[in-house]
Amino acid sequence: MSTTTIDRLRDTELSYRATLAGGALSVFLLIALLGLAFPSSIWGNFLAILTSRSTLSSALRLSVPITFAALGGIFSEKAGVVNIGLEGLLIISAFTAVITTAVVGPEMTVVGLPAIWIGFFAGILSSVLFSALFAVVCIRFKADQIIAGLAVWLIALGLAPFAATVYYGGVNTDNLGTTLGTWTIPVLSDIPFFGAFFDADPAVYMMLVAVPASWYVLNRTAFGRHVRASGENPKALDTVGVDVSRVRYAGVLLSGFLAGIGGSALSLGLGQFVGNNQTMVNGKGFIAIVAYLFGNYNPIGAFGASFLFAGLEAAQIRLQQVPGYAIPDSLIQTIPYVTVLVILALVGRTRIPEAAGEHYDTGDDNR
Amino acid sequence: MSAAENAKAVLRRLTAASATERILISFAALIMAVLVGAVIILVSGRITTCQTAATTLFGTGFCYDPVEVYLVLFNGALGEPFLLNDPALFNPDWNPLNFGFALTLKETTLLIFTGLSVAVSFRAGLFNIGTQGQLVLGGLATALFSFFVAPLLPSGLVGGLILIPLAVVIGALVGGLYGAIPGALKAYADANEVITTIMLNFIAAQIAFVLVSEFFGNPDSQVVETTPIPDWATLLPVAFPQGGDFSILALAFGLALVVAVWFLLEQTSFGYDLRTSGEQPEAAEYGGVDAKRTTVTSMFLSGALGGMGGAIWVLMVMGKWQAGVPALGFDGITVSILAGNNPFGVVPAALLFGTLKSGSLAVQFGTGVPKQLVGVLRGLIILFVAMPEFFRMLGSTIDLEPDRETVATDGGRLGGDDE
Amino acid sequence: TGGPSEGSQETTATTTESSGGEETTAAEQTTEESGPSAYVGMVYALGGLGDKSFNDAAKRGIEEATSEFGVEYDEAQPSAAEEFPQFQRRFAQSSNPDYDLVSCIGYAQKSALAETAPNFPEQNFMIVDDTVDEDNVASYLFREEQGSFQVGYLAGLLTTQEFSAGSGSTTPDSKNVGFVGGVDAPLIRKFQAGFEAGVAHADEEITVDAAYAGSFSDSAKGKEIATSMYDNGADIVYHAAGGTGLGVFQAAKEQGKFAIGVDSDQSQTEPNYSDVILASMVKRVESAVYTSVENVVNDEFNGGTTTTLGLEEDGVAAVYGAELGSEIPQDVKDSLSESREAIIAGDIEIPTTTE
Amino acid sequence: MSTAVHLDEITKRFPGVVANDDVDLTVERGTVHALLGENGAGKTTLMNILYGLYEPTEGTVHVDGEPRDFDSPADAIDAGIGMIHQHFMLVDPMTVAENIVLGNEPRKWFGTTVDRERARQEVIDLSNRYGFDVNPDDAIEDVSVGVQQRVEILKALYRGADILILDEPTAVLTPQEVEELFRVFEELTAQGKTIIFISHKLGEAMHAADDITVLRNGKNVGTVKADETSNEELAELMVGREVLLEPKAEPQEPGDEVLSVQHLSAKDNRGIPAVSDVSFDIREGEVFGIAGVDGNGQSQLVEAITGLRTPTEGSISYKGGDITDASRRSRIADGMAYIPEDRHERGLVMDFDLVQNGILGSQHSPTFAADGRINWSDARDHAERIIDEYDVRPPHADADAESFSGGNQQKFIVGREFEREPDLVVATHPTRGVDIGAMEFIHERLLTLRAEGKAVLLVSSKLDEVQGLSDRLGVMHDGELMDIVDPRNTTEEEIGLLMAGERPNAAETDAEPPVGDAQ
Ligand SMILES: Nc1ncnc2c1ncn2[C@@H]1O[C@H](COP(=O)(O)OP(=O)(O)OP(=O)(O)O)[C@@H](O)[C@H]1O
Ligand SMILES: Nc1ncnc2c1ncn2[C@@H]1O[C@H](COP(=O)(O)OP(=O)(O)OP(=O)(O)O)[C@@H](O)[C@H]1O
Ligand SMILES: [Mg+2]
Ligand SMILES: [Mg+2]
Repeated sequence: MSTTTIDRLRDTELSYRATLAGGALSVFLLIALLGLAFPSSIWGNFLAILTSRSTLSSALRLSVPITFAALGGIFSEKAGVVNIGLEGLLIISAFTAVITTAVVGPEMTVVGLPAIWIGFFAGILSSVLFSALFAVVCIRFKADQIIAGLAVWLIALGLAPFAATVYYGGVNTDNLGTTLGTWTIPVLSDIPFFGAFFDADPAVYMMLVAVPASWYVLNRTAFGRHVRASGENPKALDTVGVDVSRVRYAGVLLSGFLAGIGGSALSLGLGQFVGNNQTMVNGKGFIAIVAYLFGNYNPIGAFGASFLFAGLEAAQIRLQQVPGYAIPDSLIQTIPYVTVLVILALVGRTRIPEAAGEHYDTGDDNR
Repeated sequence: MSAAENAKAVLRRLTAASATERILISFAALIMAVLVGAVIILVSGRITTCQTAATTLFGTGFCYDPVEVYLVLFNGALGEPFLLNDPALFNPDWNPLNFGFALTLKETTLLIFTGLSVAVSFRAGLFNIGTQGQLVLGGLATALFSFFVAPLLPSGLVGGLILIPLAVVIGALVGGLYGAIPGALKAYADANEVITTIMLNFIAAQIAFVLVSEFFGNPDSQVVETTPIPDWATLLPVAFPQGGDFSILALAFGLALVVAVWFLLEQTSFGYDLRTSGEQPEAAEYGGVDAKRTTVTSMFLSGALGGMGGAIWVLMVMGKWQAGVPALGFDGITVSILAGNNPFGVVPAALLFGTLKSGSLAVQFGTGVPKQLVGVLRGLIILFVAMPEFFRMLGSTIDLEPDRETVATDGGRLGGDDE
Repeated sequence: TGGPSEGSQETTATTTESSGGEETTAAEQTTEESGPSAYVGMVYALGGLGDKSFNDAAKRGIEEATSEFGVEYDEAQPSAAEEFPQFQRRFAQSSNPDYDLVSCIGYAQKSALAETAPNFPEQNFMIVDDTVDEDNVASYLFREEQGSFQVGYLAGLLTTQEFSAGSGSTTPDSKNVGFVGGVDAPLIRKFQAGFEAGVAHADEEITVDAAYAGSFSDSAKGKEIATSMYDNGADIVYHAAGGTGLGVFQAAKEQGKFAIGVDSDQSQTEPNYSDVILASMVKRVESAVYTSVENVVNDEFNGGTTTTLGLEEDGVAAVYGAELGSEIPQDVKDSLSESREAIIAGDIEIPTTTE
Repeated sequence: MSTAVHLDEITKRFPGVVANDDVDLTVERGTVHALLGENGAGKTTLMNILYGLYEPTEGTVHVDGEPRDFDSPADAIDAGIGMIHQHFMLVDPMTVAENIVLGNEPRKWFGTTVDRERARQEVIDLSNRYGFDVNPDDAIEDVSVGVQQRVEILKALYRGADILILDEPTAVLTPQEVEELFRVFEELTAQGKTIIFISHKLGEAMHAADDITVLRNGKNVGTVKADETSNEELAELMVGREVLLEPKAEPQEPGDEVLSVQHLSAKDNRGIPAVSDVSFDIREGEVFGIAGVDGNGQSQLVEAITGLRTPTEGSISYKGGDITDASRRSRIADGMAYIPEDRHERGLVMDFDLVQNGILGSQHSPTFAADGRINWSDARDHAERIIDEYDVRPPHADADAESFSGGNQQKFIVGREFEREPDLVVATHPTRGVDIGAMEFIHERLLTLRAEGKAVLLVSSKLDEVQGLSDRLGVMHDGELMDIVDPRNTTEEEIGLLMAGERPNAAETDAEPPVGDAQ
């Protein structure tokens, strides 16, 4: 094959990203244009919402659980294990974080660590334990990954409200009366609009660190290469002497770790776990899957997609408050989903790691 | 090959036969889930507080007694045929046509529809998570259609005979069309159906909500719901108590559909096409199957079954459409998985989950154990069903493995892959 | 430290609160020699206990009745609308114990009860927030718009003046306040309409930012919505959103602004936020529950009637926050007393729907 | 000369199969050693044991005179062994350099980060040392099979391999690439490396190897010196009887035109032009062969003819009617049989049993499905007939396709397609991976069809096969039909040149751009 072939391939890859970025940008420009032209129309309101610092900080906050779950999903799936149970990991960590804080006592500190942070780490730990269970089931016992993932979700979905009911008598936990709070960086937080980046939940900062860090780990470290190889062609990895199971376990545990941060941040940002219906996680884990597929398994892309969903949600909340605005709220709430559908219909499939979802066997049953 | 060898080969193939194995594994999964569930019950019985211990093990008192919980669950689902704390054991007042049992059968009936819906798409290799959305919109279509057409028809039995089948067809059609959307997106835009169906579930819920709250709501109600359909146009309980919301007609219809779906999948050319594209799309195309069309058709079919589930929910249970549709579509996924995507398997699987669900209320009442326990059990069952390897390993330690004969090196293997 | 607490007989049979946990069927497990005066079945609204407003208020009602009349009760927390008829029916058909009253909390149970009640003509029911026209159902309605008017008036008076108390303060130059609704239903619109009228009564120029979370239990959404309102310059946000409202308090605390509670006196049910809760629009669900139980115990069950409770009957009221109430200027309180009289006298017309 | 590898009485049992039975093998340092044998003879298994992928049931592996016990390939690599598998073990989306250093990445910054610059440089140095031509920055999925193979060899060398094992390395190469590979062998042995390669091709083994070991039914049936043996001796050792080595199609008068392809162009799955302006026709009683290195558009051409791909330009007519836009299903119904190149992906549904696989393509035909309902008992009879006539082993119609060996799967497909009573048979690589016995059988059947007056389109990368069976032979390169030659009067070298894109008459091809790195 000639070099032009390669160029063309790069082109398709580029065009995917270009379509996404270009699409988003042109929609924004269109709104800006209409908004500037008719400042008193709905477009003017829309532009004001999109350019407000309040919307930005809201979008950052809302994207935290989605982004962390998506990052987790990337590590797991890149390593060859499709983790559809992210939703369950978010639920279990959100619940454990709150209940641990409550048991320790929200005002207590243990060896200098405020209870809420103990809860935060306990949430992560619970998610890691759940993902370890998932990993053993999938890797050791060769379970169908999709089904096992669904099971993880269902178990968490039952267990968290169950435990809350046992402990509190209702599916919701009591309010802790305290949250992770905000960290404000002096001076920087005074910048208009972008100051939102410097006056945010601790979890937002973690997210802003985790995204590039994940990218780095995947693309620049040996471990990242092994993860990618394990998801593309595990045999290739095995034959050069790297233990595929170890890499896969690591990938899945990492997904538990990251999703755990997202779950803990979600519930502790509120100081409460809500266990009604789909719980307070309410589909964020599934949206995370969409986000990383959308971002083509690139942590930065996944963050972009999560931020897009969160941004649409933040805008939606504000759009509702524009007086005299007739479109029903429920319809506005469909905007993020419809957007995803339209973009999917236009750009089609993302490339799934070749061996994702398959078991890997060294081929010898004597060992 | 000698006769003895032949017989051995047949035996070996039988033991490896996937159907038998599936059933065994499903049972084993159920037992494991029940055992793990018992542990969870015991542990939570230490966390909660109570006056008297429900059971005492190893000198420790527990607030909840797992054995009692399971007995109450089962007993409740059947409408209490047994008197658990009475030496008489049997409840003389028990009537098989009771409320608790009706509840079980109601859930079972609904799950048969959604289980079939999911099974059809899974067999076609399509991971349709969207039965829920198809059910929501199919149900809404049925409710609106019945409401608007009912005044045009004579009320009573005749009207019901005309209206109910039509309403079910409308539900199926709308569900089918809504299911065809992700099918078409998959076939013609190569969009991953897992994502699109998840998105479409959200969208369906919101659209239905808006339609009802803004345009077709019941003006007399605070709740987002349609105006009730006249009783003669709904599926009324025949023998079972009023309010149990179970109609034997709907169950019969569901069972007929099971046979129909089985026939379609296993006995017809279309079913062959569908299964082939599910197993191996490339091979299907090679065999002259129009993969794109089959994708759309299968999704339509799956959606239609989901839509019928919605129609039955409206006609049998609610008598109207109401926001906050229960997660029957998601439960259908678990039913289909437990059934191994086999139409006949859907019936016992639906019955099991129906029993769990209806028994859960009895558990909450009778023992104080939160009914969410059943959600945990459901997840555990699916988890164990997902790992047949676990049971094979258990089995091989107690030596259930068939002893294999040694064949010549080019003799191939028997009995399918052992994955 | 859970588990059974055998031998500790000092805990009375009906005490359902103990160290950190609740035993939902305590009543059933211990039958005292004398026997209770009545059995009551409670079917709560979606959202469940722990919302610190609506359902918890109903629970307070039955607990009061318990200690007053020695009744016993069992409770059910449905997690979906389809469970309403199932729980109602379970209570109604139970013979062990035989329930003397089934309390259905919340308007969402109306249609289920309309089906259940005629099937059990011997069973007494009561419903809160809607009416069911059956002889064995006592219905209780509230004039939420009146109480909401009062807190709206309070918000309108305070937002334009310099006021700071507890952890919050107003910004007198911005002329807007907020309203967060749970689900967009006519009942909640009634709260909004009353609130808006009250605000306008204080100052026509103040705008009310209003938004709905789509759920009574999505406190994360509640927090986001309230935060956006505070960011937009609102300094007082009133919620009629059950558990979702917890997020509103959270936002108020983080932003150093005020919130107004609903259903219960939330400065007491949510002591963590008593430094930002100016007042609450209490809706005495507890008295509806209590009264109906009292009627049953006294053999005066008022089936087939509808009781409407407004400001006059003290069924709704604006109560000042336990911590902040004392700091609210006297002239504001006087204005509220005046408006209360005027409403009772019928001098102020309050709309029940938003236009 | 010292002994590099000595396998001592190796036995390997799988559940139900003895893959290696008491095999002894000795390989001298600095030599090239060929392993021959039919499908399933145990060649791959034996080498997997040497490479530490499998543990022998019995027996010992000696490397450089020392007994070794490998727990994993990592141990074998440490002992200086490298293996290039039949199916390449490369990660497609990664670059050449990334693949070569995989698992042994050079690191910087306290081991946290892959030193990509150093990795690149090491790869360049290594390939220069052995005269390989690879670009470290190309993605594997973008380079030709020949390059991929070189990457595999470099991968082994990068890990310090002294002993290289290659499993069927020539199966997918052009004659020129094969020559190139053997030149590399010489280069490597000159530097003291030892090479073991597996092959099905007798000529190659005699040409490139110093010693040849033949396995049959898991046993070593003899080791011979390459320059002291003959094709016939080797063939007999392999099969245990005499075999017809070269298929020969006796000339025969063709009848009416069955298929006509005119100016056909098509794109591949990525939308890149793969077939450009191809024209030819096939008549009754004629075998039209297409030779060419894999990936030069044969697959897309065949898919366009069989209805699996829409051509971008040109037309196809079949039995006098235009079928350019006809569906796959209608072509099947119209008597077009097709042996696909990929039996695992297309030819069989692996999780279906043979009864179900037997009607693949006929599921709508009135023979098996009247009124849309499938008659399963007819289908069973049909499958059993194929099993019987085409000697599919073991003869279990109820067993899943997956459980049969590659050769038996192929026989079943061939049987199914031939039993359609076709007017045109499109056969792509019909004997790929199939052992000599089965190969002979399939060739015979093809010639029988030809004698019956059917038209046959035969695509194969095996030159001797297409040359021996075809009446006319088209050679494809880079999507173009270079020429149509008379296979009986053209030498292998001439065809090889055409396959490499060189027309004998240079004046005509000047306009052709240089072929890039496809070779
Ligand atoms: N992992 C395995 N488990 C069970 N049996 C196996 C396994 N691998 C190979 N076999 C069996 O061992 C025998 C030898 O297989 P092997 O792959 O070594 O043959 P081969 O000589 O390489 O054949 P080919 O020419 O087709 O590559 C075959 O009968 C095969 O069925
Ligand atoms: N796990 C296994 N158990 C038993 N036999 C196996 C196993 N894996 C592979 N085989 C057998 O090994 C042989 C070679 O398998 P492979 O997957 O290499 O097929 P192939 O390369 O398509 O076949 P062929 O080498 O005949 O072209 C086949 O006979 C197959 O049945
Ligand atoms: Mg081999
Ligand atoms: Mg092979």
